[in-house]
This record gives sequence, C-alpha cells and structure tokens, in this order.
Amino acid sequence: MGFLTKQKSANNRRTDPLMLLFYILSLVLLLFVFVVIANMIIGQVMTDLSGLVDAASSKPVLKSIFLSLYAGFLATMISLLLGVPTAYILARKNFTGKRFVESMLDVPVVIPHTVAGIALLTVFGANGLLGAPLQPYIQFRDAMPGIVVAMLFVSAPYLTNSAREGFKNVDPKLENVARSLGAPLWKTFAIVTLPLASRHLLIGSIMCWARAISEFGAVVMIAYYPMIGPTLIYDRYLSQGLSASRPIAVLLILVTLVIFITVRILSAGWRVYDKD
Amino acid sequence: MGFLTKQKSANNRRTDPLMLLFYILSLVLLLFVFVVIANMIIGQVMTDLSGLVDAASSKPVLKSIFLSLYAGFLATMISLLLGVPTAYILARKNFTGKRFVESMLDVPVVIPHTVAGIALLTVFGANGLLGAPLQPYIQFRDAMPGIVVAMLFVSAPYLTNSAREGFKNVDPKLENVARSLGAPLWKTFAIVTLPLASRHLLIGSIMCWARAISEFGAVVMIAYYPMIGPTLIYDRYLSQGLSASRPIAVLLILVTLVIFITVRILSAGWRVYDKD
Amino acid sequence: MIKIKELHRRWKEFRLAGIDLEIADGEYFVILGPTGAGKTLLLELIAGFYRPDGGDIYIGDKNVTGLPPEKRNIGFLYQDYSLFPHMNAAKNIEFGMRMRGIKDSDTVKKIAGYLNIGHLLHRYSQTLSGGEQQRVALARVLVINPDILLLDEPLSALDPGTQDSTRNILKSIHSDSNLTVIHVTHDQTEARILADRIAIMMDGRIVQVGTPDEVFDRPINDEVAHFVGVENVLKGKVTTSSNGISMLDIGGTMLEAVSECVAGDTVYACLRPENITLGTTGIKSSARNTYEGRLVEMERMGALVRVKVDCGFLLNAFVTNQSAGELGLMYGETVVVSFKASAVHVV
Amino acid sequence: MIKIKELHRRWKEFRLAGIDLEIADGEYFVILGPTGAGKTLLLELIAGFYRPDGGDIYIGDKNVTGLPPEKRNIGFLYQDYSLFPHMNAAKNIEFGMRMRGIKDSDTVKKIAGYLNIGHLLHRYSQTLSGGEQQRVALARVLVINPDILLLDEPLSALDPGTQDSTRNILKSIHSDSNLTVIHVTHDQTEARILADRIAIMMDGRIVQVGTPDEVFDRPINDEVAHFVGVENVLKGKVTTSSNGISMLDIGGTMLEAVSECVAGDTVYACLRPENITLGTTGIKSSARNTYEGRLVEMERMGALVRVKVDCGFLLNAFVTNQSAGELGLMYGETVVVSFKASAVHVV
Repeated sequence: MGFLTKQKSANNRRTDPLMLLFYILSLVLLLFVFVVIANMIIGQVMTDLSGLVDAASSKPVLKSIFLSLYAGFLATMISLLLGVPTAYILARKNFTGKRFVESMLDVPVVIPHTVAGIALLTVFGANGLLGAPLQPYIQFRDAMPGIVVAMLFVSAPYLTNSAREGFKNVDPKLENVARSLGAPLWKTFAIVTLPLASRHLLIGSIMCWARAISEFGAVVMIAYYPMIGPTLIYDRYLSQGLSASRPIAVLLILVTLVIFITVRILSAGWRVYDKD
Repeated sequence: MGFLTKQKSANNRRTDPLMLLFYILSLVLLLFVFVVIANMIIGQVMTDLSGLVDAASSKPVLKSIFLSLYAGFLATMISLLLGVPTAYILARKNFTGKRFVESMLDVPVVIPHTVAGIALLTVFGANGLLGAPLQPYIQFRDAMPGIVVAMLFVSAPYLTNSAREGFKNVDPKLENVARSLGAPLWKTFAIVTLPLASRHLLIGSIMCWARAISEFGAVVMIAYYPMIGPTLIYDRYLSQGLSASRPIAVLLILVTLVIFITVRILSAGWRVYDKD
Repeated sequence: MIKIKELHRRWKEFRLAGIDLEIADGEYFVILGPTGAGKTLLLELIAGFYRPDGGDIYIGDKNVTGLPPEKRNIGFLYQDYSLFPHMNAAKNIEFGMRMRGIKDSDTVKKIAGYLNIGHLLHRYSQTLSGGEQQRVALARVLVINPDILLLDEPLSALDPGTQDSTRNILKSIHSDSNLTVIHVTHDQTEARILADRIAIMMDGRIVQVGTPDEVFDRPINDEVAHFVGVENVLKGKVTTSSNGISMLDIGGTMLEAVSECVAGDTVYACLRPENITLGTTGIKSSARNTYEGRLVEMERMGALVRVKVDCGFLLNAFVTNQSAGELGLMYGETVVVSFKASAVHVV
Repeated sequence: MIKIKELHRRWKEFRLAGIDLEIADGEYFVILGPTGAGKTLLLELIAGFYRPDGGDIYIGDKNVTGLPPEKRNIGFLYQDYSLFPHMNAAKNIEFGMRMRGIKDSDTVKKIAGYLNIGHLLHRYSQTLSGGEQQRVALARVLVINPDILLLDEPLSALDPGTQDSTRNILKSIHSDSNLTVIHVTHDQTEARILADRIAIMMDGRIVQVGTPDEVFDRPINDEVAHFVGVENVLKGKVTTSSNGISMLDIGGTMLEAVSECVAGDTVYACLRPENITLGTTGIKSSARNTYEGRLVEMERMGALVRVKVDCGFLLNAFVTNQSAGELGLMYGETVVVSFKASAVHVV
C-alpha cells in the first residue's frame, strides 16, 4: 500500500455540514468588511487617481489631516499624564468604590457620540460650567482646545485600560525588592515599573491616538471649525458630494491603517517581559 | 501602651509624594468624566425638568430613540449570526493568514467614523458596488437598511472579539467528550459549547448593541433620515441650539447607562463557568 | 479487535511516526511511556478527535479512519475528567443516552449504584472531589455501552488513596464487562498491575509490546530498561489481616505488610530496592520478612550494586560495593534477604 | 537587635495576631511553619512593604515602623528570586549601588566571584536556571551591605541538588559576614540545619521559640510535635570519603553513608524512621550501620510503634506492633539498631 492511498483513506472524512455553514457565514463577515474598505481605496485609485493626488496636495486637506493627527497627539499626551497614574492606582490599590470608579472611567466608551458632544458643550461651552469662567483665557467652541477636550473624553479610557493591564502584569514583588535595595517610590516607578509596562503603555497610547483621530460626533458639535479630517470629509460630502470627499477619506484611512498595523505588529512581537 | 498609641505609631508614615501626585492626577481624570456627564444630567433636571418631560413625551424624540434601539438590535442580531461562527473558527482553527483575518475584522474599530460612512456609501450608495444592483429591491441611502449596515460595520468586531474569548475559554476536551458520547458537531455546539460561552456572548451582544447605538458619523452619512437619536440631537442642536437638544441627549444617555450598568453587573457576577 | 496501521500525525510539539498496533477484544492494553511520548495524541486519533496525516485504524473489520467520533462508539476518559460544568452529575451521565434519544433513569441509577455515586447525582463537578469526578466520568462513559474504553492517565490526577480505589474500580469494570480497554500512563506500577499487555511508547514510536513480565523482565533495549526501572511489584493473595498487618501469599511464599487490606483479596506488594537488606545468615530483627534465595544477577551502578535474588519470586535490591565485598556476594550464591513490613506498600 | 512588639496585620486570607519576637545581632533565625501561617507577610512587614495595623518594629534602638523600605537597609530575597527581567545579571547586582549613587564594578566582580556567577553577568534572568537566579539575587542583596537579610523560602523552588549547594552558600554567607538573617521556611530539615534559633509559627501566631534541639526534641504542644515530625537529622563530620562512600563522625560514633561529600566537611545525615531496623543482637548483613542503644521512648501510632533509641545520638524508628512484642521491646532496654548506608541522605 503506497503513501498516497493512505493519505486518501485518512482524508475521506468530509467537512462537517455545520463547519461548512460556519465557514460560509464567517466569509460573509470578512468580505463585508474587506469589500467596504478595499472597494473605496481601489475604486479611488482605479477611477480617480488624479483626485487622490489633488487631495494629497491640497492645503486644506493636508491641514485638516495634520490637525487630526496633532489634536489626537495632544489628547494622547494628556491621556498619558492623567491615565497612567489612574491605571497604576487601579492596578495596585484596593478601595471601596473601586468598581464605581472603573465604571465611570469606562462610560465614554459606550456613550453616543453626539451625546458626548452635548455633555462637553454643557461644561466647556461659552455658558458652560468651566467654559464661562475660562472664557477670557481659553476658548473651547470652534477652537483647538475644544477638539482636544472632545478627543480626550472619548479616547482616554483606551489608554487607561491598557496601562492598567500593563501595570497588573508587573509583579509587585519586583517593586518591593527595588524599594528594599534603596530606591524610593518614584525611582522604582521610573526604573522598574514603567519599563516593564512599556509595551502596554505604547499599545494603549496608539489605540488612544487612533480612537481620538476617528472621532467625529463629539468633535463636530463642540468645534466644526477648525476642521479635522473627519469633519472635512463630512463637509465636502454635504457640499460637493461623494466624489469630492472620497479622496480625503482614502488618505485618512491610509494614515489610520498605518497606525493600526503598527499596533498589531507591536502586540504580536513584543512579549518578552510579559508574565505569561 | 494602649492600642491607640500603637495605631498611631504604625501610621506615622506619610503617603509618598509620588502617590499623592498620582491621586491628584487620577482625581482630575475621574472628575473630568464625572462632571461632564453629571453636569449635563443634573443641569437638565435642575434647570429644565419640563424640557426633559416634554422631550420624553415628544413623538419624534421617542421615535428616534426607538429607531436607535431597534436598528442597533437588528445590527446586533446580524452580528450574532455572522460573528459567532467567525469567533468559533478563530478560537478553534489555525490556518495561514489567520492574523490577517483577525486584523481585517478589527479595522472598523479604529477607522474614522466619517471615513466608514464614505466607504459604506461607495458600496451601498445608489451607484455603489452592491447598492446599484440591489437598487430595485432594497434602498440603503436615507433608509433603515443603511442605518443597520453602518451600525453593523462599526459594532460587529465587539461581538466577534468577545465571542472568540468565550469560545477560547471552553475546553475543546469537553467538545471531544461530547462527540465520543454520540453527539454530532451541531448538537455538541448547541448543548455544550454555546451554554458555556453564553456569558461572553451576552456581554459581547450588549457591547455590540451599545456601540451600534453610539454611532453617529457613519450613520449620518449614509442615512440622515430617518433620524436616529444621535442624529436628532445633532439636528436639533444645529437648528434650535443646545437647550433644545440637551433633553434628548439626557434621555439617550440614561438608556445607554442602563445597558452599560447591565454589562458591568453581568461581567462581575457571572463567572461560574469560567476556566480560571 | 483494534488494528492500527502505519499511523502518522504531527500536532504541535508531538509527532507520531508509523504506529502499528493490534489489540484483541476484551484485552486490557496499557500504553506506557514518558511524558511527551505522544500517548494522548494516539488515543485521540483512535477516538477520532483528530484526523491522522496518514495510516488507518480498524475496529473489528471496519476501517473507521474517516468516521467522526460520534459514530465510533468509543468511550473516552480524559485525565482531568472533563465533566460538563453546566450540568449536574445525573445530566452528565445521561448525556450519551440523551444523544441516542433514550430516556432511562433506571440505567443511570444502576450504574451510579455500581460506582457508588448515587448520592452525588444532583451535584455539579465544581463541588466534587477528584475521585468523585472520576467516577461520574466513568459512569457517563459506561452508560453508552462502548465497544472500547480509552483511558488517558486516569489515575495521575488523584491522590494515592483514591488511586488505589480507582484502580480497583477499573479492574472490576474490565472483568465485569469484558470491555476492550486502552489505558495510557507513565506509571510503571499502574501498568504492571492492570495490563494484560503493555506497549512501551517513546518519542512517538512503539518500542516494545508484550506481557508485563516480558516488558519488565526482558526490556528490549537500554532505554526501555532504564524507563521501566527496578521497582519490585509482587502479585499475591491476602491470607490474614488484623490490626493493620496483613499476610500475603506470593506464589507460595508468605510476606508480611503494614496494610489495611481484606483477607482473600488479590493485591500487589510494592517494595523499593534500597529498603531490602542482604545477609548471609538468618537473623532476628524487626525486619518481618526474611527469605533465603539465590543470587541470579549482579550489576554495578556507581557506589551501589544492584542484585537480583530469586527467593520464590524475583527481588531487586541495592547494596554498597563494600557490603557486596564483605558479604562475599557472588552469582549463584545463596543469600538471605530481609525487609520490614512497613517498607511494603500494598495496592 | 530586632525587636517586634505586638504586631498585627490582616491581609487577604492571612492574619498576624500579636507577634512578639526578639532576634539578636548576627543570629541566624528561622521562622518555621506550615503554608498559610503568614510567614511571608511577617517578613514583608519587617521589610516595610506593608504597614502593620498595629504594633512596632525596632531595629537596634530605632523604631522603624514608620520608615519606608528604602530607608531600612534590609536585604530581601523572595522565593521566586524576583530578578528584574529587563536588566542583565550585572545590572541587577549593581541596582542597589546605583540607587546610592555609587559606581563600583570591583565590588560587583568580587561578589560575583564569591558566588561563582562571574560568567553569568551579561545574561538575563529568563536564561538562568533557578539556582543561578538565586545566586544573582543573593549577590544583588549582599552588595548593599544590609544590616539584616530576610529570606522567604529561599530553597523551596530549587531542585534537591541545588538546594544542598545553596544551603551551603547561605551558611557560609552567614558565617563570613556575621549578618543577622531571618529565614522563613516550612521545611524542618532546612530549619534544623541552618538555625541558631527557630520560631514555630502557626496560624498567624508565634507558638514556640527556641534552639533547634529545644524545638524538635521538646515541642511545646501536640500541634508543634506533629508539625516538626520525626525525621532524623544528625550533625557530623566527614572523616573519610572514597568511591562514593563516606564515613561520618556523629559525636564520636561512626556512620557510613552513600554520598559524594569531602573529608573534613561538616554535614547532616538525614534518615527516615521507617528505614531503621531494630533487633536484639548484633548481626552481619548489608546494613552497614549497626549500633547498640537504649530505648528511651515508645509511642503507639496505629499499627506501628515509634521508638526513640539513644545510641550516642537520638534516633526515631518505626516498628510494627508484632515486632515490638516479639522482640520484647521495653522502655530502658538495650537494643540494636541498623540501617543501610544507602538509606542515609547526606546534606
């Protein structure tokens, strides 16, 4: 009996009908996502490459994409400043009401985007709780600070959650040992804890940045101008139609995908210091 | 030496300055989120309760909120139909290109919302890849199917990821044993796998639903009408200002918070069948 | 009869390379090998949970290689019992019947009585001890009347006491039902006690197949010899037992052991070679077991000498080189071996 | 001197209830107790990682209860070594000096030489064996010249061979530097061999404090007696050693053991009571060690009798009731004990 016959007899079992159905359904989902994204990008490149080139050299377009990236960057920096200490406390300390605090910090993830916009306006608008007293010094409506505040609100939870996971993976015994070797808390945090949680911090920062760039609803309500990328796409679509806004969308998605692929590569490769 | 003196001497150690700074920074983050949400709700209830009551009895408002919940529900059902098989395959099978498939399915999470809207329009618009041939049978632009498709696109990854986690927690040995006891694959899946993954499936469904309800950018581009809750808030804000849109926002956030708190309670309590 | 022909399969770090085996109906067949030999994978291939990369599996005259597991009528018992955690014990046991559309609570009760788990039927696996879970899993498998019972290290997750009782359960199930059993383990004592035949599996290959005596007394190569070691396992019958002291009849020779077993039982006495003392004349001491025997083998192992003494039964013992010299131990000589009753572990 | 007064602390499932202890300078102090007694928590409170709910800790004359850990100059060694995984061995060892602003690669080299890890300095902890990690962790702690060294089950994660060598390292560190050491363990043999004094800790309380002889030979109550068990641990000096057989001088009596130790070493011989044979007359057998002694204690334990024999040193042995009867064992009688050289484990 040759090897080929054996191979055959081993494989005469058919794929189970349920698995076949599952393969088909999952293919539908995959194709849905893939076609929607690929169709836009390929359609643009195939049918209207010049439009893409024009958009890529148009000053308002580049300005809006840069504004998206820059405001998202600022929101991420503030998220780091506030989210890292919060994450460290949540990872290390137990206190009554901890679950409430965790829940509260997660609320922006599930809140409808225009609701977040309204809520931010109530606080940061010209007549708002903070907006009014701050009026002489800082303007939120239709200004950069408003964009950053809106992005911060929706994106900070992503950083906080990732950082908390990272700090939880750092064995507190390592911190104890560092303390007993003479390191005060801040040195322990800087030399032991932060480096060991750095992968989670970096991934969290990039997720936070991506989420900040993706936001439209909350930003558009507090600041239609200056226009961020998503707002410009919406504006062009309303005023000039699909073919005028699509090149900008393609440019923005390419930027986003680069960020996203970076996260994927980082989260797959960089596992050296993980506990498990 | 009494007990009190001892308590004192044990606690004469001051809180470390770094921790003090951390407490302050995390309080800033917590207050930011809390004040933004509480200020809107409390402000509405305190200063304009009648507005809230009016909104809660206004037919267009209720209709739009109902539409949000209903379209979100349909998107969640479709996500279940497509996402559960996908999740099961990702949890059980290894194949080349698996990481690409996983990444592709996650892209909608990070894509800017209006970009998703443009991409969906390119496919489902009247001249779109699928929209054009389907034109005689089904209308996506400014219609319910468009809203559902937009919600499905942005929310399906939440269900798929949670379901995959759930299936991964079900020991394949249990499925093997069920098979050897005479259960074909579909019975094994229905009687053993699904019940054991049910908590993750339920949480994933609710997250998916919440995400669908929260979407504004993608939906507003493919279907301004019929208005979902977030669109009505935006529309009222543009036409009648903050005070007219805020009551609707408060109503919608209360609905969202109920969903969200349900998730929190489920994810905390229901751990019986988890592997760890 | 189960016939396995040229079975190949790679899976993660394991690799089965051309497995050939024949197992007779009603045989208690033990596959013995170190961790990582691929024993569980072989069992899972026989059950049909995975497809082989090549080769065939016959049950009776039927080639089942392409059949899904639910059509093979094979009972499978995993090491961790794998009870369905969302069903109580009764629902677990009924599962197989439910799949066949049978509703028969009498059978469940009978088998639960047989395995002494009648009082646990309403409990969930999380609240059961390892031994209890094991018995529920056994009941769940036996209720479907399988043609073949596959056991994946069934004793290794249990504490020693429960191991002993579960081993007895397995033995009586086999003798009561005349099931064909394939039992995978890394424990030599377990293999020796239970097996009709043993296959030694190492590194994805079957190295030796034979009766326990063949495998343990005539290992085919150094590797097998090293793996099966030199533990003494003696089969005997309990003649009397009182105050925790039992007398065992080992092929006509009496042996005393500290054990709570029951007169009339067939048991195995395990004895470590370093606990056996050698002398040249009979002595009176607290070592309750003293026998004359002929020295049939001597082998130097570093500072120690391993000697094999035939005193009605074969015994392996360790002595130091000095002892061997001073006592003048020589091949063929008559020596006196003795060991304490408390050094005998009866299973 | 370390003085602990009325220390209280609850933490998760552990609870320390009013701990009082005094430990002298340069003492090797072992806290011995079963798992879950709160031993590690006590150690962490002394180091200052947690605050006590009540009570005080003095080091010398200074109340350090309120001091943060970095101001206590205490070396702490966790069971899992807790090396910084993002630094190589050299960086780990330098950590303490770096915190003090000292740059001194000579000290690192000297201590690395002392602990025989000079060749590992560039390696990361993931690539080191347990024993190597342990030695790097020791070097990291010793380099800061701590006043006190706290050891949390330092041997329990190591394999037996490495345990022996690490135990010797701990002993020589203590004798070379005259450090005060507090060592937490659940292993009696470890405690007996290393300790100047032992505190028995159970269920969050210190039950007994004393020298090893006091604690092991005169346990304060049944619970302690049961916990410290009846393992025989004998201190002795190696007189000759060849071909893997060593002669040990145990307080003037010679004992033979299978062991690779070096003549002149001070060692401990461990011996399980079930491996000791009792008789009434001297005999010639492969049991290399035979002593006459006086039976000083007898205690029935089920089917067995535990007897204590004074033959220059004290030995615990198990015999069956029948043996005890047939041999006519009685308190005060002279008996002959014997055990094989291969039954002695030398550490």
